[in-house]
Amino acid sequence: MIESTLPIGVPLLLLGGAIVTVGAGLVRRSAAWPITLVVLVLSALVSVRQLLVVLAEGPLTHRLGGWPPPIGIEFAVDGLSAFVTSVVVVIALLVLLYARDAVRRETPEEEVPFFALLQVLLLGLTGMVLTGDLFNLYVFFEISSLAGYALVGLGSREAPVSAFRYLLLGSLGASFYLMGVGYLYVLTGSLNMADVASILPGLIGNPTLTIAMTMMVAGLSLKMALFPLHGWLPDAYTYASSTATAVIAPIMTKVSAYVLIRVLFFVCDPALRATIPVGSTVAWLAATGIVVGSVMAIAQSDVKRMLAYSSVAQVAYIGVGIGLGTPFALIGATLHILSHATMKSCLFLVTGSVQLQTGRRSLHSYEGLGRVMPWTFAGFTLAALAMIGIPPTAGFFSKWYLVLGGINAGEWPIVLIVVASSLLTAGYFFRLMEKIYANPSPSLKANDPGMLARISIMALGAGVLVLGVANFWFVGEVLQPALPATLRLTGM
Amino acid sequence: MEAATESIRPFLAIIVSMLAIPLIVASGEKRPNLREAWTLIAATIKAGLVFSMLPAVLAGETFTCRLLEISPGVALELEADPLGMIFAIVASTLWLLTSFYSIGYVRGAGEHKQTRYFASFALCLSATIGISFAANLLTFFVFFETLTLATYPLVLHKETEEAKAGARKYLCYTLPAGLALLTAIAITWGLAGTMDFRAGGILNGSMATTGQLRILFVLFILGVGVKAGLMPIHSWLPAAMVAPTPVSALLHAVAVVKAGVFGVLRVTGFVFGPELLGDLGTGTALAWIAGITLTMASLLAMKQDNLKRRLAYSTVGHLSYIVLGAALINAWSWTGATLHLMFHATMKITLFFCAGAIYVRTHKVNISDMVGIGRQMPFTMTAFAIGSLGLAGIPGINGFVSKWGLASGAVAAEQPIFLGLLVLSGILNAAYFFPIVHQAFFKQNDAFPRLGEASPLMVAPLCVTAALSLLLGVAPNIGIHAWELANLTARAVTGGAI
Amino acid sequence: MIDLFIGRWPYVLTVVLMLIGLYGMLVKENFLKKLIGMNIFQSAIILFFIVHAFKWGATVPVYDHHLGDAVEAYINPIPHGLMLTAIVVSVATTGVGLALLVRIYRAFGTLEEPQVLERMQSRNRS
Amino acid sequence: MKQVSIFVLILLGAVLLAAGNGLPLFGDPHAPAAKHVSDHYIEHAYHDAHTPNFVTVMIADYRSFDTLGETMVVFAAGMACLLLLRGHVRRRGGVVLPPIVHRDDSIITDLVTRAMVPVIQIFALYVVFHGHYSPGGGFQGGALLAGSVLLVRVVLGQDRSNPIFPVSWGTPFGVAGLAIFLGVGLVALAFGGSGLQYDHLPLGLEPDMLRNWGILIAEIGVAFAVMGTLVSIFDDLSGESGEVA
Repeated sequence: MIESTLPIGVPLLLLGGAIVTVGAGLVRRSAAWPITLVVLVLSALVSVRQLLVVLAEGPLTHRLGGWPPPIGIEFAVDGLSAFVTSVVVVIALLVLLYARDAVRRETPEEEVPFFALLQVLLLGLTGMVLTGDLFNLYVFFEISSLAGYALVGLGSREAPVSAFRYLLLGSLGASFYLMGVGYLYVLTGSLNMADVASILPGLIGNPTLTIAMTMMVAGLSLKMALFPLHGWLPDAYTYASSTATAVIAPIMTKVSAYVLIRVLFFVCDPALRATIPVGSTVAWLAATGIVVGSVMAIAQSDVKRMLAYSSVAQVAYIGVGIGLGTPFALIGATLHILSHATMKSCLFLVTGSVQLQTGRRSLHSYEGLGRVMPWTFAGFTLAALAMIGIPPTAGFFSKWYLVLGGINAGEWPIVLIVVASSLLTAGYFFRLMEKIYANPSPSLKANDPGMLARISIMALGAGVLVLGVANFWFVGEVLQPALPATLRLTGM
Repeated sequence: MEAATESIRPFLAIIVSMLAIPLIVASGEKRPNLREAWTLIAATIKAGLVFSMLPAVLAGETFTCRLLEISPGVALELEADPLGMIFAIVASTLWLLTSFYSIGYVRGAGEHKQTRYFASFALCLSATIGISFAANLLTFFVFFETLTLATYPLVLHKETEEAKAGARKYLCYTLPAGLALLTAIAITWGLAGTMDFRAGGILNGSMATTGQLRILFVLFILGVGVKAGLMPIHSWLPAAMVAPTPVSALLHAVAVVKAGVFGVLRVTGFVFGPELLGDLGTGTALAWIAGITLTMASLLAMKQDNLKRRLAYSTVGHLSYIVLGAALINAWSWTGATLHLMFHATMKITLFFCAGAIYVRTHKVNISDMVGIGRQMPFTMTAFAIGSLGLAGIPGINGFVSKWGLASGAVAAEQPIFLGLLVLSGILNAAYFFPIVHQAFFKQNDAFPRLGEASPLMVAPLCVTAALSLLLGVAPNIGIHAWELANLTARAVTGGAI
Repeated sequence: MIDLFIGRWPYVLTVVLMLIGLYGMLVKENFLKKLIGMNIFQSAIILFFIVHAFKWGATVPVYDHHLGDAVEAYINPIPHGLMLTAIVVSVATTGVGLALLVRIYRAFGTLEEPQVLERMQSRNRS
Repeated sequence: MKQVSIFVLILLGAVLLAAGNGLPLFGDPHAPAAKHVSDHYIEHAYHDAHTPNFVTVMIADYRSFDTLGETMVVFAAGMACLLLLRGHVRRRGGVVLPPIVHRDDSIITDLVTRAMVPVIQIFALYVVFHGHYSPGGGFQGGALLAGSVLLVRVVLGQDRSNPIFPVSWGTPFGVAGLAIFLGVGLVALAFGGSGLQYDHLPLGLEPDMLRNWGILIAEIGVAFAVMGTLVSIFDDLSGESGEVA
């Protein structure tokens, strides 16, 4: 019975956690953080346990209301969804450690709704990952989006404007997705992913199907900030409060990427995919996005905005992997979900700490910080090296698999872009690094943030390295079994 | 003869200096003696580990160590083969000497941020040993890039505008090179289905068209050639001379640049192999690039007045000797190349040590200011003379032995033009080194400050390296059996014997 | 094509409504109007679903003892249920959008996009 | 920019119209959407849950997790408004606006409101409880209840509406409603069923009647949550809650 409730364990914990947080917050405001911490620790335990069980025993399902699919809603967990859930929850937990002091200083009066919405956000994201129902996914999509808009809107004076734009575009994306689901429903009469997947092959050749898939991909790409639909992201990340950015930036776009994988590779079967030119379009747009995002990042003078544009580029790597769709490319994409989540959260936590300590955010003002905040910037350096793709960090290996995937697919220009983009990334990170370490700034008064924040930054920094070295354990044990058999490497 | 033993020793040799890093950092600026003790202990253990594998390697055994898998079918795998041993011995021995020298230097010159300096240094050495023991291309690449990065803070060390420019230039050359190498590795894996180094090569002509293989070769040479200082992609090396002298000595005379030429050796001998290189014609092309580089570099070296820059150009030239040997790829040239990898290191590090000793004592960097210095620093300048004579190829010093091998290789390859270039370059070497020695000893300069020698911590290592150069010149097979090791790898790669 | 307008005319109408909504979102410069455009767009999608619930000759999906379990007798209940949820989502999104607009208005004193952007920039400069 | 937008719109319109060609005809009783799952709902809903309204059975039982999510969306919106607006004026001291709600003390609106509010509220309760038999349910009923409160807020003002439904009640109502809904699901889970599997509720009834009751409890929870949250969103938006923490 415990096993069968695992798939809904994390969402229910977070749902209950949000309710309890608000309820307790009515009585005592400072209870919000500890409750959230407990909920997230439990969620992390459940998600990791779920991952282990899934790896050992195969997919788990939970039929809500006891109704078999396609009558009711089914939560179906396979390796991939268990993996992404764990990534989401664990990264969020680490950011939460940082969040206690940051939220108290940045938004002292909104502690309760902030932490409640944080859990709502995670509820939405984990729900999206775990559900096996296309429409249920839309509901969770919107739950996470609403929480996201609010968290983004709570920042500097400009934040509401960027949040409002995000809201318009996000709703547009969700609506496109819903429209796609609508077409699929009209064509198949079902909303359950597995059921739809079994009906779709009979519909090959129907022009509406192509457009339905295009709508879904477009909607998800918007949410994922895949070029050219990335317009909302830089402002949103730049103006949001540091904790909000550190939660949203690493995981929100990744979950959309996960859904894209789910739709393209689990709902569509290979024969169907062959008739729809979505894959190569996504790959090429994403490759363009890598270049555009990196070049824009170089042009920025605000560190947070630079990281935001770098997110556009990094998400595009995942897009390239999804678009290429070869076994190696998919490994690259899924591994990059994890590695980018780790390194980007680390980077944003550092910029947040710097902003809290010194109020600085421009590239120029980072001079000499390496000396006064040694631990923080040790983590930053590791994460930055991973972003560039220096071995043996995690960032290197995800790009490595993408390169192998590109070579397998024979897409040489994309291989070239993936490889050469590392140089652009190196361009903006080494410029910053030089300022951080080589320019002494004697008047600087700052030091490493408190113990909790330091732990989370260091853990993420170390994680980047450990993930890189142990990447193959991950690929072999987690990512490979999680993909459909036709998309696995041969001989594994 | 190809007996492979599972052993953790190659791994330990790499990890020992990495383990020293946290200890170095923890000791910090407050306890410099403890910090330096860690460096020395790590260096001693590392050298001990490397040497402990030597007898078995000489007997034809190799030590392999398969760590965890890092990509499907590709593990982080180490193998101590003769070629790897040559490089590892050079790096670990000279690290030990450089550690003593560094202590004298950074304290004498009053350098800042010494902790960062020693920590980066230890990381560099880990990477270097990793490069030498790497058993496949991906492992090689991992350590190759680590070395690139670990060197960056050392070049940047002084944090002046010049140092920043030099460091930037360094990255601008090495990072794209790394990417070219990465692409080449990925393609190789696609073609050959393996990344393991195998003496005689893993690629063959049936795997792809000639044109494709040529492009692949160019990518590889771009990847490793930057560090090997091949023209026209060498200019980071003189710029990187802004680093403290021990860094120049060890990294830009031994570790980094030798990693580059070591990469060339691995690519020509262990990825492409003699036959394929001959079929593609790329071996000859590379030989020409090397030939041009070694001549041009010698000419450029003459123009430099800054001693370290002159040594840098000399390094560029001598690296190309090795590349030439690797490109001609016959038993003689390979022996000469691997020997030169080792012997050039002892000679060049002597010269850099001398330059550093002079700087710390007199704060002079330009050759024109060093008139009459031999009277003040007799040991230093004698060592300098030995080193420069060796580089010019005077018999009795080890440089002669390796050049002999290379020259015989040019003859064996029936390419006498390269023999001519080697002779010419030897004359040019003499032309740019002898004036320094001459003005140091035989010109009167009463104005020269009477300061005497630098600290023993600095003078002793440079005497040791000079003595080593002499010793190896007389008896190249003594001690580490350099000649034998070089022969072993030459036999394995080319199939021929001397 | 004829088939589209004769046999599927309600669908064509939802497309038109959708385009009207999108027009508002893309072209109008007032944030509130953009939000209204978004609402129209979402309504269009809701109608798109509802259109496909319809069956000729069927009645509301409430059990009637005279009709029993006859499938043809009731229209499809699923789109109605789904859209109930979608409506709520739309309402909630509008609510959050309005909350953001209140904050924008408080910070910048206007809801016209060009003016807001101008004021954002002039404040950044000063 | 405008031209580009219109071009994009025309393009999208053309694509969407083209997509229409693959869709089933309007009102086709044999379209895929009308078969498959839909059939099952029509044939079984009444017998499964003893509830004639198929839509109610569907949203509150077959696909009740959607509805729990939907309630969560409303709750999230409430939290979002609270996060964005409450306390904002006080702390940042931005442009203080005149109250959004303008009141003129007209006797007609006053009286009509007083007359209408009880009717609306009774109708709202009817909608909640009669959702099993006719269109209606928790969300609609909750919205009506919220509407009645808002009518009082708008017409009679904060002072006189506070005794009916204080500003500070919005969030607790939302929390309570969600807790009721989630509670039903968890109780079912605890008694050996799946989440939200009402036939495992420990009430000692036949499965179909249990589902009937389960649906009702869920609807009541939704009504609470929606009412509380909508009122609190209004309060946040109108700035009335600014002084209350």
